[in-house]
Amino acid sequence: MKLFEYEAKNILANYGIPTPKGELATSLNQAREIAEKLNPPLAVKAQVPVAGRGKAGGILFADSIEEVEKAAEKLLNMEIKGIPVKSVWIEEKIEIKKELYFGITTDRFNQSYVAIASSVGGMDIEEIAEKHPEKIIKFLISPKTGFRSFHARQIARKMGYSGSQLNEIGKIFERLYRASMDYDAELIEMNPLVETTDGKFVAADARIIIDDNALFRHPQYKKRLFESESELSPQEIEALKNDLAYVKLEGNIGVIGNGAGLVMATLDTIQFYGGKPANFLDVGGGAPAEKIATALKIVLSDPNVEALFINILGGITRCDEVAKGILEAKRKIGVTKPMVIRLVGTNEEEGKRILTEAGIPVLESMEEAAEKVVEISKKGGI
Amino acid sequence: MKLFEYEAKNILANYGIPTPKGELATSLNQAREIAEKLNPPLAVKAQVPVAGRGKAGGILFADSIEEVEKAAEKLLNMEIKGIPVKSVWIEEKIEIKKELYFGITTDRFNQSYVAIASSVGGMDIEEIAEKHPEKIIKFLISPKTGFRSFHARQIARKMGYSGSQLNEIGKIFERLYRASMDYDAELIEMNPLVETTDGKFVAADARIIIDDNALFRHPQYKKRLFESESELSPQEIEALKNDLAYVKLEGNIGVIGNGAGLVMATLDTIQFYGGKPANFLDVGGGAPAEKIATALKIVLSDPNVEALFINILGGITRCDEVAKGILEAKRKIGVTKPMVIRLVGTNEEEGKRILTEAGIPVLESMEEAAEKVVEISKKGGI
Amino acid sequence: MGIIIDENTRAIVQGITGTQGRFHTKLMLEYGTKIVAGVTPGKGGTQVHGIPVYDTVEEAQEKHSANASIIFVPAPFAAEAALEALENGIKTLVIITEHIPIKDSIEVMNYAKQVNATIIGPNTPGIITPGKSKLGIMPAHIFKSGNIGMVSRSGTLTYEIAASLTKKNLGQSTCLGLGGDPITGLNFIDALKMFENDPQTKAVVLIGEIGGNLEELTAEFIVKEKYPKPVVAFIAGRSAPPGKRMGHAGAIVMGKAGTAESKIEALRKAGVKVAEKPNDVAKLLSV
Amino acid sequence: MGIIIDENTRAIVQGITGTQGRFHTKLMLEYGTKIVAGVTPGKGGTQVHGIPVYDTVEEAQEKHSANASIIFVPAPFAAEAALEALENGIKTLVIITEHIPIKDSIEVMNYAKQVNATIIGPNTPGIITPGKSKLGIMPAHIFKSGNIGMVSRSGTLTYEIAASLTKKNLGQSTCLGLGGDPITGLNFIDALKMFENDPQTKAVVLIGEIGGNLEELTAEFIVKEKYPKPVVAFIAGRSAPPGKRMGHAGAIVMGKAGTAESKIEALRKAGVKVAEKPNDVAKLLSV
Repeated sequence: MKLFEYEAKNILANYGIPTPKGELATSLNQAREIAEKLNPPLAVKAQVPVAGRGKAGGILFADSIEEVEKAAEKLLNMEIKGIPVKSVWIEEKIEIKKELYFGITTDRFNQSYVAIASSVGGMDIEEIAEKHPEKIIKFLISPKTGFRSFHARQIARKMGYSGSQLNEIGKIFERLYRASMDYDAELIEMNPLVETTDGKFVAADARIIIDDNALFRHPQYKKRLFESESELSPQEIEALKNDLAYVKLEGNIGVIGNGAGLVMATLDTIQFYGGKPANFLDVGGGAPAEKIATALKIVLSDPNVEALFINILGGITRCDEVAKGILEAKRKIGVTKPMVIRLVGTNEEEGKRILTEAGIPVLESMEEAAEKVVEISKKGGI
Repeated sequence: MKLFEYEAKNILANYGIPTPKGELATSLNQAREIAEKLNPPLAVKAQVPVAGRGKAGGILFADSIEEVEKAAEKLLNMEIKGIPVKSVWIEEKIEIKKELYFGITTDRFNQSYVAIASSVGGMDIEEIAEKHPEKIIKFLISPKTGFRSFHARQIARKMGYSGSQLNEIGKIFERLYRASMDYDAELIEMNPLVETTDGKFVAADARIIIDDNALFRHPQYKKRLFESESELSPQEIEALKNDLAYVKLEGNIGVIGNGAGLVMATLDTIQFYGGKPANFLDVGGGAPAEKIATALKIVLSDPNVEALFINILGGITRCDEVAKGILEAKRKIGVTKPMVIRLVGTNEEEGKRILTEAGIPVLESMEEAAEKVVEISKKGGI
Repeated sequence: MGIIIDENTRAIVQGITGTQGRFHTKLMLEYGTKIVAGVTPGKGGTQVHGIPVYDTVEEAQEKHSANASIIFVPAPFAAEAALEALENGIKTLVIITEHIPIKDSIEVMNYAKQVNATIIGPNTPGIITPGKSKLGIMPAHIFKSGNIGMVSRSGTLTYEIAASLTKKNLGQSTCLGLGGDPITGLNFIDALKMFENDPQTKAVVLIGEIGGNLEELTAEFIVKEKYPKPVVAFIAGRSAPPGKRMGHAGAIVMGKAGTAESKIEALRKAGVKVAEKPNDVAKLLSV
Repeated sequence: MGIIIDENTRAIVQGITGTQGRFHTKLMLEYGTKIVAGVTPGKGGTQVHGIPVYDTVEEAQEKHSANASIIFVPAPFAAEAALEALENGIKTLVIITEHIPIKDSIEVMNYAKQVNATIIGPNTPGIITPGKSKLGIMPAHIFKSGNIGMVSRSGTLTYEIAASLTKKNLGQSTCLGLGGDPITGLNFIDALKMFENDPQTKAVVLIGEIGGNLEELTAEFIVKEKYPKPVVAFIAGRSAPPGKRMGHAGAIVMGKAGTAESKIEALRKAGVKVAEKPNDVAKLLSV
């Protein structure tokens, strides 16, 4: 779950990491009041949980209260990557001597957290990483000791710092790690972390993504998970609420399957035969009938869908439950689009019996089924 | 630093450990108000930071508001082991089926924390431990994993619990461990931990001693360290404030030395020669002149002192600083009692020179010096 | 032979009293897996399908000396369950549970390394050595003993491919799912090394998917170690739109890795045959 | 010979720029100890008594490859300093700092066990192998090379006894202080084992004090292992009033141990000669 910049900055500030002085505004009035308290020049930054905001014009600068109002008005009426801006963060501009980068994320291969640092930060950090990998410091964090103050200083030294600057930036790294652990962050980063003209360090921008699987330990965020995901389509929100993995795509074949890999392979196979999937929907393992019915409802609520492909290979998922779910959906929402169903695995016989008795044919081969649904979709779903 | 029972119970409650419903009263009015809110029978418990309060009559029981008032009045006018009772904790009595014990402390030899549990708890737990060691479960906590929920359940099983009781008491153990780590407890214990007649568990009494060396991480307690140590003599408080280790004894020879072992051996040697030490005072390592002067002031403020023995063997402590401190004390407070000074080690020559020039003789042998000071003390300090 | 589990595997089931634990214990018993005990805190003294249930792994071990465990415990408690098994001497763990917090998984994997234990999962369908033992939730009838080793990042896609191999009479030595959670125990390279040392295994099927850089690292390994057995791969996600990467840090850690193209290219360069569709795997094995 | 440190010991000083670090670096250099570098975060690039100072142990190690460290870092940061040294390959640590929180010390000792490092202290005067090397704050002139091993829980009391031995021409192989903090690295038993293997050491002096049960456990060890070298002990605190014990748990862990009587009795039963006064140790050694 992505936190907003203002949330991330407030967390960093609570851990003693210097951040620019600033406040959040959701209205022009508030923006003015905040601007009166701060020293210009100010930055006005759209609060949206997506990256690339700067390049999309979501950050404006202002030298006066009037300019702040103008900037806030502009941003609060703006959409960034389809997401309406509901609040702006107004903060004092900092005198930048140098832009640095520091972040912590997971390293799957090494089964640990990894700290990434660079003495060249800012918007183009990925590009730098690619062209000048020697400028990037990767520090694997041993789960035995965690990330300690001396690790932070080792990194600071490799970034070229010494003396009191080494201690100061080291403290910032260490505190960021503590915030990262306490908040179960799967990503935490300061980009840029700014070295100011007077040699201090300030986290000019901050980003935190909380591990969704750990949200049960952070009820304050879990609560607003659905509220804040304003970038999601109605189908995606509905899926999220029902613990289904749904991604909208551009085609006309609705797809439901169990297991991300199988669903992906289903999309690949549809594409192989020249068809276009309308979505990715993984019901996960062991879905009961109701969940299958909900999945059908979500997929069919997309008006582009002209045919449906249900591809189930039951392991922990039981074919009889899937069959019951399909019938339930038919009964409740009245499925009118053609369906191609492929059903094998746990309780396969019972599942097939239920569907066959209800007059719904069932296939056994995924390729055959994919070919068939593509054919139907090309005829416009008839 | 010992916490009061009410502080310990509030901490436990914050960690979700069941404790009897109760509140703290410092006056009769308060006691009445609290009694009105609670369901009798009630227990009224003197809040003093010493063990053995129960046997000293510091716990009374009451069946009515009037009895609570009477009990509070009695306790608030009482001293326990020389400490005036300034507050009482009033709580609902619990229906005891069985008294258990659970605590966590350090195991020096194994360099780890150790959990101690017994299905026979209460006031005589030490006696039980001695006579029936098989009733005591000692569980070494591995620093690699800490104390986990399954360790708690392993202990619960060995205490004879199963089913939902095993889970419930296991949770209590685990939570106590978390409290213990978060508060840097060198001892945390529930004695008794009560199994109630309806099969639940309640921490009927709780004790927490915070590691003094970790108080810098717990400023809320560090602040009131001096205020609350009401059991200490004025000399002991003064010593604590000046980071000196002082223990008052019954004799007439004031002792100052550096290093606990050396000071103890000094006391032993004084006793060996038939003298009686008035105190233990360790100035610690590397004491500067002012600290030595303060030490002298503290020792001399005890009216029983008739002679002084300063025994310094300088390592990290510098003899010249000690000499300067002695002169400073002489100048400022005017030392009139006879002093025997033994001074060897780091910067010994300079120290001796300073004292000798000021007309104060210095000895080199501890035994000789001890013999001499005992002799002086027996003449009544003349 | 086969790898990790065989007829000598004696397993406990942690979380045996839950719906999934109970259901799959039955299926595993039916398959012939030696399930010797179950553990669910608070349910000690009961039985599930005739298998005794204990409150702690410690007690189960005192009485049954198992050498493996399969974990169905809910995510918030699964890491504790894994640590409990490891601390009580169990060296093979299959963690079925999905959605375990990253921080918890990292702790488990680190502890497992220290005690030289093998962890499959979390969020895995498990492992099966056909005809000998199954510690997992896969439908058993689609597998058949033979000499193809299978290792996969995906659950159901593995069944898809295993079934198609079985249909063409290409039996399997051992099939295992690495697990779909962000942090898992075994990876492709570990599995390839084990299959290399297994005389029964003549070829390996590797089933990857988009995201992460495990497939690319595996391709590097195959080249560097001159991996001696034939490897056939399928990578799911060719049709996926470019994924969202996890911040700058994620992008830096991954570099260009992560897309199906990147993985397929790396594997092909390493001499691995990569199938276009799941069903094509069998064909490529037969060549 | 002697134990733990000798002329091949190459040490860094952590916290070299503080008053104590600076002062004792000078004394150690004068004694002939090979101090190769100092570390104080933020003071890298400076020098102390001609010794280069670095910001991190990592950098000091890159340039000087030390094999020991002596730590003068203030208590809140001392455990971090110890971990830094251990992680950078240093296997002998002398922690002079006193009052380190118990929780921190436990972590350090656990890590040291994992990497097979030797820790002396915290709150120790250090260690000296007379004539060869000194990593500590003890006044050097009271020691003299010879064949008595000394191990002590007390700082200044060690000097007292060492000086009296030296005066009677009883030189020392190595003298070390275990440290006065609640949790320390080496204990009496570890030291006795090392002295047993040191051909230079002919007899051992053990200086204990009231509190804890280390002396009692050591007595058990001497009996059980039939310790082959003569041991003479002094226990401080005979005149101490009965101490306050740490709660019920402390009492249970300790049993009856902890008083001077308990310790003296246990040691005497184990065949150890126990001195009445510090000065009597020399006499008992000469017998």
